Amino acid sequence: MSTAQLHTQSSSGSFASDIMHLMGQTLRQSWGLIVALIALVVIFSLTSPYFLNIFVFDRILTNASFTLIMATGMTLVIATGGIDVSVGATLALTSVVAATLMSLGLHWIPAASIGLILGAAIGATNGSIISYLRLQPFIVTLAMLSLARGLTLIISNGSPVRSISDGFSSAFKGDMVMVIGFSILILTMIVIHRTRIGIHLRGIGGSEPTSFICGIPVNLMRVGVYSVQGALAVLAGYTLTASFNAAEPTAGLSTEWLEALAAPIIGGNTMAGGRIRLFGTLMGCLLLATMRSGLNISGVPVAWQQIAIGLIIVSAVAIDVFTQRKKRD
Amino acid sequence: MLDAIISAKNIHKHYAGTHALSDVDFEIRSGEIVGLIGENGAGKSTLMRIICGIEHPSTGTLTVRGKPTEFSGPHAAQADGIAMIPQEVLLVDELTVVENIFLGHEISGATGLSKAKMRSAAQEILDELDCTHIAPTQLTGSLPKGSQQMVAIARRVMQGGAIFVMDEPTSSLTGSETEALFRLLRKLKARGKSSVFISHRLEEMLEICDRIVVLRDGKLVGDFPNDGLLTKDVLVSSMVGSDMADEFSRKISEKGDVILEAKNIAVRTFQGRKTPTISFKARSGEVVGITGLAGVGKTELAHVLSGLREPVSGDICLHGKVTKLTSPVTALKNKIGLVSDDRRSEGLVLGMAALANMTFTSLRKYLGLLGVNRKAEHAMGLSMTKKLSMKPEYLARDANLLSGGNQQKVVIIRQLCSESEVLLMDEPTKGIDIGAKSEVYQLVGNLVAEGKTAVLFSSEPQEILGVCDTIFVLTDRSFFGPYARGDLDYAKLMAIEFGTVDTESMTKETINEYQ
Amino acid sequence: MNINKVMAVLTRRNMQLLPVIILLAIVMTLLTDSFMSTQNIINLGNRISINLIIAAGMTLLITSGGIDLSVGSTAGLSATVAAIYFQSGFSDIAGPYGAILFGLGIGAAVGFVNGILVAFMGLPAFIATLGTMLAVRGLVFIWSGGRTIMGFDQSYIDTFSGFTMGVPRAVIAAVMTVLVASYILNRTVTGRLLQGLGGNERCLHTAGIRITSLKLGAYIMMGTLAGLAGLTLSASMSAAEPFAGSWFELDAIAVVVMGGTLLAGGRGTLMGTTLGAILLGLVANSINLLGISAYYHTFVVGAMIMIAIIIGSPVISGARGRAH
Amino acid sequence: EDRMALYEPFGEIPVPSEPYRIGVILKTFNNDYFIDLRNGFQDAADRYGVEVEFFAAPGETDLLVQKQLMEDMLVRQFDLIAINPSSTTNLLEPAARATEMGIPLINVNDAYISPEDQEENNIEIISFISTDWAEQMRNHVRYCAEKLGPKGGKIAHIMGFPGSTAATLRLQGYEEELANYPQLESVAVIPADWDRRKAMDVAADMIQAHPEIDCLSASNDNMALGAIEALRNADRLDNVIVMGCDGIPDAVRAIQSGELSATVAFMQYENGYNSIEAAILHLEGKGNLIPKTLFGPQEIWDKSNIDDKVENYGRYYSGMAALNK
Ligand SMILES: Nc1ncnc2c1ncn2[C@@H]1O[C@H](COP(=O)(O)OP(=O)(O)OP(=O)(O)O)[C@@H](O)[C@H]1O
Ligand SMILES: Nc1ncnc2c1ncn2[C@@H]1O[C@H](COP(=O)(O)OP(=O)(O)OP(=O)(O)O)[C@@H](O)[C@H]1O
Ligand SMILES: [Mg+2]
Ligand SMILES: [Mg+2]
Repeated sequence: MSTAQLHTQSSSGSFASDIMHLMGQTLRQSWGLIVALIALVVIFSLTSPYFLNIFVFDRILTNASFTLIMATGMTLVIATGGIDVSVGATLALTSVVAATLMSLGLHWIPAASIGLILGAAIGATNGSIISYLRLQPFIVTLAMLSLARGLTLIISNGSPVRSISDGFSSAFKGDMVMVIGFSILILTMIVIHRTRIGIHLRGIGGSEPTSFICGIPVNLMRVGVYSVQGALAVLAGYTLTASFNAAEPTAGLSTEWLEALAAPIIGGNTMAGGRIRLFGTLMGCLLLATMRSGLNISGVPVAWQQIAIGLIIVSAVAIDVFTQRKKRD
Repeated sequence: MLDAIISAKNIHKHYAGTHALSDVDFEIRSGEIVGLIGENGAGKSTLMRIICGIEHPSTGTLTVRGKPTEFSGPHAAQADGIAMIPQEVLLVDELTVVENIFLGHEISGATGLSKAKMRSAAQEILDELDCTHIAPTQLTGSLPKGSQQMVAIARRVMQGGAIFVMDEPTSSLTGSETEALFRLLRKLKARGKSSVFISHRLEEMLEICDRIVVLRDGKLVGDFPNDGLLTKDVLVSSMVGSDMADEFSRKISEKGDVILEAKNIAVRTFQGRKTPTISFKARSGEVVGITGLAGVGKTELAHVLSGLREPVSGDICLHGKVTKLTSPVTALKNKIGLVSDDRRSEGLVLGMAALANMTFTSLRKYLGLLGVNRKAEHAMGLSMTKKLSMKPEYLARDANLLSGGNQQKVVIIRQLCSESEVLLMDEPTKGIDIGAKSEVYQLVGNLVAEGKTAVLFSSEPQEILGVCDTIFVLTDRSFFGPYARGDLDYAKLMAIEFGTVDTESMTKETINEYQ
Repeated sequence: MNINKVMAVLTRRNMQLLPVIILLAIVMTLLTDSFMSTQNIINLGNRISINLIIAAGMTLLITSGGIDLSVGSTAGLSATVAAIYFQSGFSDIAGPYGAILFGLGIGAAVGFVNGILVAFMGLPAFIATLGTMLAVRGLVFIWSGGRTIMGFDQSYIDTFSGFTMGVPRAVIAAVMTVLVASYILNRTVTGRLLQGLGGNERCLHTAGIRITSLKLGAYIMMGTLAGLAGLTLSASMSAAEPFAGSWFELDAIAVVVMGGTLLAGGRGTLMGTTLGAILLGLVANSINLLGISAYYHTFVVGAMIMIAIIIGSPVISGARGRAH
Repeated sequence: EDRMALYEPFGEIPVPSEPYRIGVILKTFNNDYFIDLRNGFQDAADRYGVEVEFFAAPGETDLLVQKQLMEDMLVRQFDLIAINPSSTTNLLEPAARATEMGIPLINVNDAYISPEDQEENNIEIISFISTDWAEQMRNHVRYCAEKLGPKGGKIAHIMGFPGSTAATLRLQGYEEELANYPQLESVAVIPADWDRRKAMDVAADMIQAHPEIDCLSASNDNMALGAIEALRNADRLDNVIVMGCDGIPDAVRAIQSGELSATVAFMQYENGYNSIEAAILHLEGKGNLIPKTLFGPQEIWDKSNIDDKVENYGRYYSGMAALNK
């Protein structure tokens, strides 16, 4: 590419052309996943007469949106080269706290806000310990998982906390999951592409010393990202609480956070950091949700489902790895 | 006399086990270019890191524009207009060139980031540095090291300030890139800005610097105004503490059989261009030099010969037999070893001790009854460090805590002590001080005298002309050679590299000689 | 002085947990009568050993830049396979050794699959082994039919859960594993290369090291050890539960990282891992002995891990080092 | 083949007018208790000629996965769905949706969707066919009190996964009943997450901390069997009473060999079987015959009656038939 060409391109570089450029890039990066998703839909439509159904697609979108809420945050966390395994526990703790406050007669808005602040505080604690004490994210958030899980049991005494107010329910129930999930995704996309935050996060994940030398407040950014992740876990928890009509102390134990972690990676974000592919994360969530529903509807027994999900996760990533590799060669 | 913008007094710096700096006084005045030289590990980078707020001195004071100052971190120094381009290029590989250039200093408009504005500004500064081949939207990690260095320089300039500290920027730059950099330094100087410039190439220092400061073993041993009378010899003896004989001297030995032969090999350069076909023979007892401008494909050729990538066409013959080198594993099996030009990402395991880095390919030699015999391993390390004038305590230190030059020595030592017959060395003396350089050449000479072969890939004409028995020149259009030692001089070599000689006749001459 | 020497040892990276362990042990000895009893020590040893067998392998694997999330499922699978072996009456032919062979073999097979995915296909280890974790768990369900299988021969049970010279066999197995792993890591060419692999894969590749087989070997080793852990577990319970071994991976990784091994690879310490496993076992034992109320268990375990890693953090222990 | 009456709450069941399709969502398939439940469904379905399909989440704590599972099943047009919820709340939403779609629901075992919840969420549940969980641990305490006599003794409880319905309700029953027996002192309650190995470690610690312990109440058989291993290692098998719950084959075998003192069997097979019968009654328009709540019997099985029980029930409980020989 010659300099002249570059200049014409950049002088016409407006917001709109940025978006076009972004979409082109996204398609190039994720076509493997798109193909995989279409293939899944086709296969399930053939294996079950019940699959092609508005209700099913609605469910898939809702389920994907649920995972998306936390997976969006996780995308940012792993972009910095970190990981947060405490999200499931944060989700349960904050839901139980908010529900307990509601059961004590507090209006749902302050109750939910307190839970949200608590979640962000848990995230901030994670981020601070990781940053300022230079500890590994995995082990810090693992310890946090135990702490939060323990607190949840202590507060709830092991039983679901009921008395969820109607206001709370309608704010987080049903289609609101989709609204919340996609708003968070789009908001994050805008922030990542239109502000310096995205570049700084990728900078930290790509090379922390470089970012430090360039004057990026590395530690502060990290605290911020983990706080956002904490707050998002809370929102995910609220949607779960609203749909259960109770705060379950055992919510978020395994599949919920594992999928929130798997989705970004399926979507081409790397654990090593330095990359943010939010569209990929969305594709990861959709793939997982489609797979689960499709297998359920096709009547595949749970043991075979486990095997199938394992295989599909591996193949989705394999396709991604191979398409990326081919491009590089 | 000009005012000192920053002056450091009685600076000491201790690390666990080392005294990196002791009692150093150093100042930078406005509008001057200060040169800083010294052997590897003398403390140059450490001193600069302290001046730029990246590290704190153990004791000593910094005064900035007359005010005693203690920098809390690099951003504090940056706020005072002082920042550096570190020795090991610090860029984020996963970010694009623009993003790297503006990292931490992004421009925002009403609707968020002004990407177009940044792109054109980046393009401008790259143009100013003569880097038209770098596209601002390219991923930085995909750029060659030299271009990365230029991006780092562009970033530094873009961020502005009063003092530009550059730690060995030219060790990965080519002639023309260096010239572009010097033009920039002069321009900055004309604007009243100051620079600190570190390099092991003393000619460069004499060309660009107003004043040259010498460090030895953490102490300041000389401060010479560059008044036109200053010579390289004065600098060398101040640096090393004694005079030095010819730096390129090595044992010259009898040539034996052809060990390695490249037959009509073409490789693809990282820019996607195909090189002309390359054919050469390397005999035992011979040091073959392959030179050419940056980006012509020397590194890729070295990669092909060491099995790291496949050639577009052509064959490799070992001992007269066509051999397919499918991976570095087969290369190692065929006793071919490579000293990579990228020590940080390909040459070293940074988190591992220097000794372990030296021995991991030859560890089998030290196997005893109870596994690896650490004593024997250590003894080998000691003997090699002695030969390359490294301190013995470096052996136990993690590679990333060594000074840049010493890291490079570790990479070379690994190849020297593995049993390779063919030693491919891609820019092996990058960042090594002048004394160690001559030691490396001598060691290579000794190895070759034992019947081995060395192929030196280098864009440094002096090195190629001084060290090699046989020289080939790779250009965009053709592969020239062989030239015996003495056939070429600097002027002729340049003429070939830049294509200003009658290449028709040269090519014919080459082919005739070759057959 | 001697004191300084001791302090130097205690603040070393792989020893950072020792003070915490000693402190906890002293407190427990003072607070309870039963802590220092032989039986409790044996219990502790048994409890720690299964985790330690996996964690020792995980130390090597993480040092080499890998990770294996499927170890828990694999342990369950090997237990199930051994149980099926006895149920189908093969023990008449080959005795308990056949079961051991099958158990370890199936572990190695899972490790092989992981190794292929990671080393040859280049998938990220985290996601590849997450996939096998799910798939293997599914296999366990199918093969066990979801039920606990009993009927192990006594000879099999004795092989793993008897005593040799007063020491429980499980402990012996764990100690042997740690010693062998430590030997491999510190004294063999392979160990050196594993460290290099975790530090800079590209450097080893350039230098002509066969990194694919190195990685493959590491995963097979991990799978085999997971198999061994599964066998030990099933023998100690005289039963194979389909859900046995779930979350073993998290415990093992926690222990490895608590011990000071870098999750990013390049540097590992089996001493640290061993101390980590001891600490985790000790904490669980302590809260049980102290009779801390059921709902506080999880919280206390989390708090103890958090305190241990914070005390061992480079910032805090480094500050201590500087003061000297 | 005729059914041997273990427990026939409904009397004569009409022949189904069509081969109904019934969906069953269980918590999980990962232990014998759920397999017995499943077999009950399957046998009844085979006998009456209806179709059943089974679904389950991978683990007991996969609340969300089970909810999604049920939502997906709703599109498959079952005539009736039997649910065995992981928690009291996780299936409320899809259950409401099922009612809206006109799919009748039966709640089998484990968590219970209470009448208040049904009303609040517009859920119609034909019947809750289950057992009284709290009562099971009451049985433990009573059995223990009886065996120890008036001088009483020390008892400890190994709890299931904290937060799961069964674990919580059983702990509740244990604590409530203890209040009636001042001579019994509860020295420890420690969770072992339904896991045999964890229970072994927990029990080992319990007998270390309280060597004078007389009685161990485990929230299920799996954990009781783990506790037995710990007692065996400590040579305390003979003088500690260990009680489990569920009546799985391993437990029966352990009772026969004298290692396990007792288990509370609560006829999970019957619960499955009765659910199919209730389903047929409902679908044939005889819903009025079905009570809103149907708690099956529970029995204490110990050395004194175990052989009879095996002979009577062996063929219904998976794995128990083998015990007869
Ligand atoms: N973080 C550290 N810990 C311990 N020692 C260090 C550390 N950083 C530097 N050193 C040591 O301090 C000394 C000075 O190193 P420095 O990098 O300043 O040398 P240099 O003059 O820049 O050498 P070169 O020309 O090779 O770049 C060396 O002995 C080096 O090993
Ligand atoms: N596809 C690529 N992606 C990234 N870097 C590459 C790629 N191909 C080559 N390089 C690097 O680019 C640099 C220049 O390569 P090339 O062989 O074209 O130049 P050279 O003749 O070796 O010049 P130099 O003197 O700069 O080393 C080398 O360091 C090489 O490793
Ligand atoms: Mg330096
Ligand atoms: Mg090169």
